[in-house]
Formats: sequence, C-alpha cells, structure tokens
Amino acid sequence: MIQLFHVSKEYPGDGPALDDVSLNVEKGEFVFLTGPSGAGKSTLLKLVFCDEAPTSGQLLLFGKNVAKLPARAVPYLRRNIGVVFQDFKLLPRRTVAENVALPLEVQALPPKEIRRRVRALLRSVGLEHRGDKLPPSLSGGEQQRVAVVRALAAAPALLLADEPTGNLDPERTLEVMELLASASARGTTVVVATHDRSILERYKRRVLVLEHGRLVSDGASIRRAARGTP
Amino acid sequence: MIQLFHVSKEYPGDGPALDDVSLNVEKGEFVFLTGPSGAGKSTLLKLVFCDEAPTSGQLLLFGKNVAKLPARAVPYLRRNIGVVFQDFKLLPRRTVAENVALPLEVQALPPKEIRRRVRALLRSVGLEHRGDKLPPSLSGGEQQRVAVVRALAAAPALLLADEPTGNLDPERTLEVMELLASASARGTTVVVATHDRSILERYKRRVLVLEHGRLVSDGASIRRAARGTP
Amino acid sequence: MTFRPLYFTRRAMDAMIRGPYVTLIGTATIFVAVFATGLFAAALGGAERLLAAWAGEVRISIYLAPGADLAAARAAAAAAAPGREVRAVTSAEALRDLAVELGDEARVLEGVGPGALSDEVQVAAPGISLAEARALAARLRSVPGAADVDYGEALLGPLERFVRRARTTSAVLFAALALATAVLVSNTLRLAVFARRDEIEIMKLVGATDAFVAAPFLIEGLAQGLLGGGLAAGGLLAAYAAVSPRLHAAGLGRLLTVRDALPPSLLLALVAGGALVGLLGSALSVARTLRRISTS
Amino acid sequence: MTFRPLYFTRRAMDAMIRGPYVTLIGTATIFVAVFATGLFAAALGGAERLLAAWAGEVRISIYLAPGADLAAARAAAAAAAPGREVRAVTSAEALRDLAVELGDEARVLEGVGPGALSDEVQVAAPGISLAEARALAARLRSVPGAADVDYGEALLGPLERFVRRARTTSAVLFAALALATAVLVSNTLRLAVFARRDEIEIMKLVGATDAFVAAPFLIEGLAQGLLGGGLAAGGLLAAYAAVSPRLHAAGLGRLLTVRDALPPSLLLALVAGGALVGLLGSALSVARTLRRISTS
Ligand SMILES: Nc1ncnc2c1ncn2[C@@H]1O[C@H](COP(=O)(O)OP(=O)(O)OP(=O)(O)O)[C@@H](O)[C@H]1O
Ligand SMILES: Nc1ncnc2c1ncn2[C@@H]1O[C@H](COP(=O)(O)OP(=O)(O)OP(=O)(O)O)[C@@H](O)[C@H]1O
Ligand SMILES: [Mg+2]
Ligand SMILES: [Mg+2]
Repeated sequence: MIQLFHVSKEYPGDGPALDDVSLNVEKGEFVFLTGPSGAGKSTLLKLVFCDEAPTSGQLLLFGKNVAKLPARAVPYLRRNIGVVFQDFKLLPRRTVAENVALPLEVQALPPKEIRRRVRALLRSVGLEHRGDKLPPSLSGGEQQRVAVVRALAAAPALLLADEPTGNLDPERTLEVMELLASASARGTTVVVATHDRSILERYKRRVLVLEHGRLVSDGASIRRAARGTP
Repeated sequence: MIQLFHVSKEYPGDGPALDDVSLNVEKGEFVFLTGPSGAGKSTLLKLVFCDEAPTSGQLLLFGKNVAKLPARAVPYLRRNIGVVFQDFKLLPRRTVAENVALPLEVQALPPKEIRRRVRALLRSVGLEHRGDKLPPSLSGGEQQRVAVVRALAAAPALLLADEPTGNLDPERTLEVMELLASASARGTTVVVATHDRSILERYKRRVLVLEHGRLVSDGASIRRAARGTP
Repeated sequence: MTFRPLYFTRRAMDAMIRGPYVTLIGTATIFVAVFATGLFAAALGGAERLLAAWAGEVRISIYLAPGADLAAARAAAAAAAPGREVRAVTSAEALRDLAVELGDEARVLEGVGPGALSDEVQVAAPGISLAEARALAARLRSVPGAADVDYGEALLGPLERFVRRARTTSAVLFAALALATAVLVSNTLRLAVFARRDEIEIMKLVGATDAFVAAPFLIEGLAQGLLGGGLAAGGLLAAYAAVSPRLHAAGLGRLLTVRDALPPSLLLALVAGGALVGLLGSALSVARTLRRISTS
Repeated sequence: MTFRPLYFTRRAMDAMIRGPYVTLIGTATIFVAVFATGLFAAALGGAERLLAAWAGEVRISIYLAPGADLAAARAAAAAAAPGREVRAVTSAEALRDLAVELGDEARVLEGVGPGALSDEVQVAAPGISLAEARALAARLRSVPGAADVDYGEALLGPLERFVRRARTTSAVLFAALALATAVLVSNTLRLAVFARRDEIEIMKLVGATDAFVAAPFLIEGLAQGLLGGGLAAGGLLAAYAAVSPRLHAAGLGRLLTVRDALPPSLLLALVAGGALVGLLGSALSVARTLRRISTS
C-alpha cells in the first residue's frame, strides 16, 4: 500500500526532516507513527499524501510510483486517501456539515446520499447538533472531531491521521480511536501519528518511531517505541 | 485575582457555553481547568482575557470590574496576561523570534533587552535554532512551544494556557509544565486548561471541572475531577 | 468531473452571502469602474454629436454689392447650391441682429454707417468640409450682384484639424481608461481570491480538481461583474435623468436624447464588459493561486 | 504609546518584503490609477491649449471691391486695428492658395472666372471673442474699397459655446474620474488589509493598542502611494518622450512642450494624490477592521 525506499526530505536551509527512511505498510494494516516533536511524522504523512515531494528516494502508493504521476492525477489519487490534519484544515466559511460533505461532493455523490452519510458521521462523534455551525464557532475538540469524520467520509482506502486526539478528553479520544479501528476492520489501511502513550499502550499495533527524521524503531512492541524516545 | 460571580455566556442560537459559574482564583495560585470537549473551558479563558463579554454575571480581574473597563484600557490590561491559545495564534509572516518578541515590543522594551530575553525563552523549549523560521514551517509541537514562550515573554502577572501540551510528546510536555510551574513559583497566577490526566495526576493542584458549561467540581483532588467526567 | 452548473452556482451564492465584504468590494469596484468608463464614453459621444451639430450650423453668406437685387441673388444662389436651404437677409435685418448680439457693447457700432452692412443671402451647408465649402463659395461668387462670399475659412480649417486630433486623442484616452479599469478591477479580484487562498488549498487537499475549485470563483466573478455592470448602467441612466433638465435648459435636449447619450448598445457593452472583466479577473487569479499551490 | 517612527517603518518594510504580492498589487493599482488620472489631466490641458492656440489663429479678412487700392486698404486696416498684424493678399495669390488646398478637387473651380476672388487684407486677431470680432469687423468695413469683411461669424459663436461646454464637462468628468480612482484604490487597500485581518486580531490579543497595530499599515499605505504615484509620474514623462516626435511632426512641439503638457505642479499633485489615497485607504480599512474586531 505504502512503500518508501530510502526516502529523504530536506526543506531548504534546514537539516533533513526525513533521513533515508525505508518502510512498507501493507493493505489493511493499522500503524502508529510516533516520536518526539519535530521528528518528521507530519512530513512523512505529507509525502504519502502528495502534499510534498521527497528530495530523494522512491515512494510507491497503491503500487504506483508517485514521482511519475502527472499533476492532474493527484486529485483522483487523493480521493482514496482520508487525512486528519494536525491543524484540522476546515473551511472556515462552510458549515460543519458542508465540511464533512466536501470529499463526497468532490466525487459528485447524489445529494440525498451525502446528507444521509454526513448525518451518520456527525452522530458517531456526538456532533449531530453542530452541523449548521461554522467551524470557528466550535470548541477545539469539536473541530478536531469534524476533521476526523471528514477524513472518514468517503470511506477511503487509506486513512492518515496526524495527532487526531490532541484536543480531546480521554472519553472522546477512545471514541475517535474506535472509529479508526473500525475503519481498519472494514479493510482501510490506517496510519496514525500520535504522542499519546496511553493510546499506544491500549492498542497493541505496529509502531514506527521517528527521531530526527530517521526511522529508529519499527515493530509491534510499545517498549521499543518507548525506548526510541530518550 | 480572578473572581467570577454567577457568570453565564450564551452564544447566539445556542445553549449556554457557560452556565452560572462562580469561582475565585487567588494571586499566585496554580489551577487546572478540565472537563470534556465543548464543556466551556476555552470560553471561560476568553472571558478572563476580555476576548468575549459575559452574557450575565460579574467578572473581576485584578480587583476591577471588567464590564466597566473602557475599550482603550483593554490592551493595557492584556499586557499583564499571557495566553497560550488552543490554536496557537502565531503571526504567520513574522519569524518565530519576532512572534515571541511581540508582547515585549508592544511594551516598547529596548531592542537589546528584547533579543536577550527571546533567546533565553527559545532556548528553554529547545527552539534556539528555529528563531529565524516562519511559524508555518514549524512542526505542530514546535509551534505550540513558540506559543507557550510568547505567553511567558513579558513575565505576566496572570498566565492562561489553553491545552498547551496537546501536540507535545511526553518529554516536551514535562518541559512545558515545568516552565509553567516555575512561572507560578515566581508569583505568576497560572490557569491551565487540559485534557491530559497524567498531568493532573502528576501535579496535584486545584482542579476546576466544567461540564456542559457548569462548574461541577472545584478542589485539590484529581479523583473528584475524574468522577466529574462520565 | 461531472458538469454540475446548479451545484456550483449554489456554492458561489453561498460564498457570496457568507463573505459579503469581499463580494461587496468586488461588486463596488466593478460598478465604479464601469460607471466611470460609461460616463467617459457618453461624454465623448456627446462631444462628437455637439461638434457634428455645430458643423451642421455652418452657413455660407453671400454679401451683395450696394443696390443689387436681393431676390434675384437668392434665386441664383439656390440654383448654384441645389438642395440647400437658401435665405435672404436685408442689410437692416443684419444690423439689427448685430446690435442685439453685441448687447452692452453695441456702442462700438457708433462709428459705423448704415451702409456698412450689405444685403446678404445665406446658404445653410450642414456637415460641409473645408474644401467643399471653398468650392461652393467659389461657385456662389458668380451670383449676380455678389460682392463677396464668406464661408468662415478663418475657422473651418483649424476646426477640422481640432476635431481630427480630438477624435484620435479621445480614442487613445478611452482605450487607456478601459485598460486601466480592467487592470484595477482584476487587481481587486486578485486580492479577493488571495484573501481566500486557504480555502482553495484545503479543497485541493480533499481531492478537488482545479475545475471543481475554480468553478464557484468564476461564477462569483461573473455575478459580481453582471451586478456591478448592471448597476452602473442603471446609474448612468439615473445620472442622465438627473442632468436632463439642465440639458434641455441649454437647448441640447433634442440633440442629446437618452438614446443618443446612452444608446442601448453602449449600455449592453458596459454590462458585458463588467461581466467579462469579472469573469476573467477571477479566472486569472484562481489560476495563479492554483499554480502557486501545486508548485509549493 | 511611545512614538517610534523607526520601529514602525522597519515593521512596515518587513511586511512589504514578506508579503510582496499584496504590496505589489497595491502599488500597481495606485500606479495605474494615478497614471490614468494624469493622462486625462494632461489631455484636458493639451486640449485647452490647442483650443486657445486655434482661437489665436483667427483672422479677419477684408475683401476689396474690384479695382480698389490694396496698399491703401492695408494701411487703413492697420489704422483701424491698432497693434494687430495686417497682411495684403492679391486675388491671384488667393486663387493659387485655393487651388493648392483643393488638390484633386480643384476641377470644381472650372466654372470660376479669374475675377471670382478679390484682393484681400487679412488682420490677425488672436484670442478675440465673438463680440470683439464683430465690432472690429464693423469698423474694418469702413476701410476704403472694402466690399465685405469676413470674421467667421458662422463658426465663432458655436465655437465659443462648444469651448464653454467642453470646459464644464471636462471638469465634471475629471472630478468623477479622480473620485472613481480614489474609490478603486481604497477598495484594493481594503482587501489588502482584509487579507491580513488575522494578524491584526492576534496583535490586539497580545496587548497591542490600536495605534500600534495601525502604524505599520499606514506607513505601508503611504509607501505604496508614494511609489505608485512616483512611478506614474515617471511613466507619464516617459510616455511624453515617446509621443514627442509625433507631436513635433504634427507641428505641436512648440505648443505642447513637456512643461506645458506635464507641468511640475501636475506631477507633484499626482504623487501627493497617490500618497494621500494610499494613506487614507489604509487608514480607513485598518480602522474598520479594528472596529469589527473589538465589537465581535
Ligand atoms: N514547510 C517546512 N519548511 C521548513 N521546515 C519544515 C517545514 N515543515 C516541517 N519542517 C521542519 O521539519 C521538521 C519535522 O517536522 P514535522 O512537522 O514532520 O514534525 P512532527 O514529527 O510532525 O512534529 P510534531 O509532533 O511537533 O508535529 C521540523 O523540525 C520542522 O521544523
Ligand atoms: N464563537 C462561538 N460561537 C458559537 N458557539 C461557540 C463559540 N465558541 C464556542 N462555542 C460553543 O460553546 C461551547 C463551549 O466551547 P469551548 O470552546 O469553551 O469548549 P472547550 O471546553 O474549550 O472544549 P475543547 O476541549 O474541545 O476545546 C461549545 O459547544 C462550542 O460549540
Ligand atoms: Mg506534526
Ligand atoms: Mg477549548
């Protein structure tokens, strides 16, 4: 599903944000990505999402070399990927319901079907009464949940979630993680970047640990991940 | 320092975000504010910061009734308050160092003194090499740390921190909490809104628990706070 | 991408209603720009008509020698200038006219004897060119009893040159104004799109094609253009109605009717121009923003 | 708040360098607006000068009766019109002039006998008004041998009316254009500030006074205005240099020197106008944004 071969990413005027990272995420896998602040987690997700291009190395997505993809193919690729951005990236002048509907409208689903799905999604995170609000008038945690269900809306084959529970209380955190887990159970490949050790401990899955842009640990054990961070 | 008497806040077209809250925070206190997402934590901080006005009730700050303050006095009041916003609110087109310097420049400190302080502040959160970057090119956690030291920059009498560690790994979280604790030790009144139970457990301080806009618990015990959230 | 005009129109309307400030400024800018352009065009058109009407007032005067037969001269002149209006004026009438016209200054006529003015025959020659006027004057000189023929050569030449130059200069000025207007409007629309670049970026991130992102902006630009242009056309008509009593008072009411000053073709061109500049301005700035995002 | 011009200027420069797009559009808008206004002003000024020069070309012709003494008539005319340039033209010269001027159309002169034109005396009367021309013509009629006097009455009247109307209309048009320009520029600056409203909000949140927030925006507006206005003044001078060969070819070089077409006072007014509109436009939009934030 996601294959990186010696991928590096250097932002101009900086040391490398990603340094010779090679990894392989299979279809249907549920993977955590962790590591200290500034380690390169978001950068890795941006590469997978075709928001940035690697400085060197190869990135294969759905078996295709991303570097060889023409620019106009990117939107269609992205429709198979749901992303929860670390800073949410909600449209401030569209209602919550419209934000969640956006990935569906891009794909021109029938309006009735869109409304049905959006309602169900908002209900799943306890925001059914917030559909007509604009995002700036939501609390931080409410915005984060909107971002989560927008990523899930189009039932994408790949789900990237960058710190999707940073603004949530423990109960809401569990709720969101269950949503991601059940998407994974339906066959979606899920990559979650997180700092929350309690999540890593509760869900015993594969954990990738980044440090200074290098992949320092890749395995099922949370212990190794914990050792990875000094 | 902060006194609320039966304060309510209702956003138009909604139930109350704050509902008849009365509380008293003494000078030099260190208080946690917790509760589920959407409980009204950020709203409470906004009232204290004069960013919103209460719908009813009275709010006294530094012993003064905020409602009776003329609009042009607000900037001078705010110079005594440092705020870490939940969404950081960094100026995207000023460097990290300039962002941190802003509260000092507003008060017209000498440039040399400003540079000295900014350097020390950035060093305290491990961002001394990021001073010349623009905020959008920082990682989520790096931005959050910039927001924290900007709030501390002018050594304010009151520090409001809204979820200041949501994007930080456990080590950085400790670092930031120690910064807040040492500010408190120097006499600053500190109010921290957080979802992170491990912080509440580690620092045994007074905890205010909000739920649906009501203050449901106010005490030193984290147990009562935990009971507060269903 | 499926073609969904209704969907995109709804999107555009939503955006305009929720971000009224930017929409209002865009519309106001187009309104002002189109109004100024239209005003200028109307003024140029009016000046042309005034000049033409003035050229239409050109008369050729045949001054008769003392004692010549006025009626016979008139008949001869009519024969030499077929199809033109020919009028006979006695010397007494001419002197009266002059005294009336001089008003207070009529006393300069004190040293002027009654024989100073002669009988004359006037030939109206609307729209005549300088060369034609000369030739006609030369022919009229053979009218029996004609002492001299006056066709205003002292003024017709410079007039022709002035009209020619004014016409070129106005055309250049008008082109410059229209261009400047288009630049100013497109600058405003650029900033309007720039203020919403985050939206464009986010839409691209959730898998929107360039066309999907651009469509509502284009419709917004078009709507602002139509609205601004339409209001400007209405404003020009209102302005005409406001000055029309003064035009009538100046005796220009018949010459500059609303259809002359603001012909439907001009109004239509203004609305179309507003719509075009709104559409193009939005298109260019959206294209630029999309390009900037994809290369970043 | 302490007054810190250097600090705020540095802030403004930083902002302009880091957000060059908005700065460029603002400057370009002011440039285009001031350039168009200046072009218009220069064209109006030029037209006035041309009209004045044309009025300066007015001649009064005294046509002599056959056999009259040309030299004596010239002397008498000079006495009747003291201080004016008086010239004698024989009938042969007049006919030659006419044939030359008609060119191809000279054949219409076929039926014209050699006696059709008469000897004449021409009196140059620059800048004369209609009434003065009439009075002078009446006096010249008593020149010995004068058969008739032509002062272009058919044209001078309408000309005077036209010039009067053109002057009023141009003033109105110019005022409208300047106003429209100011509105368009201030609209652009509004959007420029609007695109940075988040900055203003954040500065207010860290305890900045309104003056602290506004100062850099005002300096930016002023700088954009000075830059745009200055470039426009330079552009107008360059445009003059570009058309100046054509002006000389049209014989207008002496009439429309660069100091006539673009007097320093005009250039100065344009730069000052650009600076003013930049400053005011920014001030208004910052004030609006600040008001909007504090009431929200
Ligand atoms: N657009 C950019 N331009 C320059 N440097 C960047 C950019 N984005 C990220 N970086 C740098 O690359 C490094 C990795 O950033 P990244 O956002 O991937 O970290 P992260 O692991 O997501 O951290 P966090 O947990 O704080 O979100 C950081 O040091 C950051 O400053
Ligand atoms: N500007 C606003 N307009 C309308 N409603 C608002 C606005 N700001 C907040 N609210 C509503 O008020 C309630 C409380 O919001 P608040 O931001 O105070 O919650 P919070 O406790 O900070 O939550 P979180 O932990 O998710 O940040 C929420 O339901 C939110 O939707
Ligand atoms: Mg990150
Ligand atoms: Mg909050």
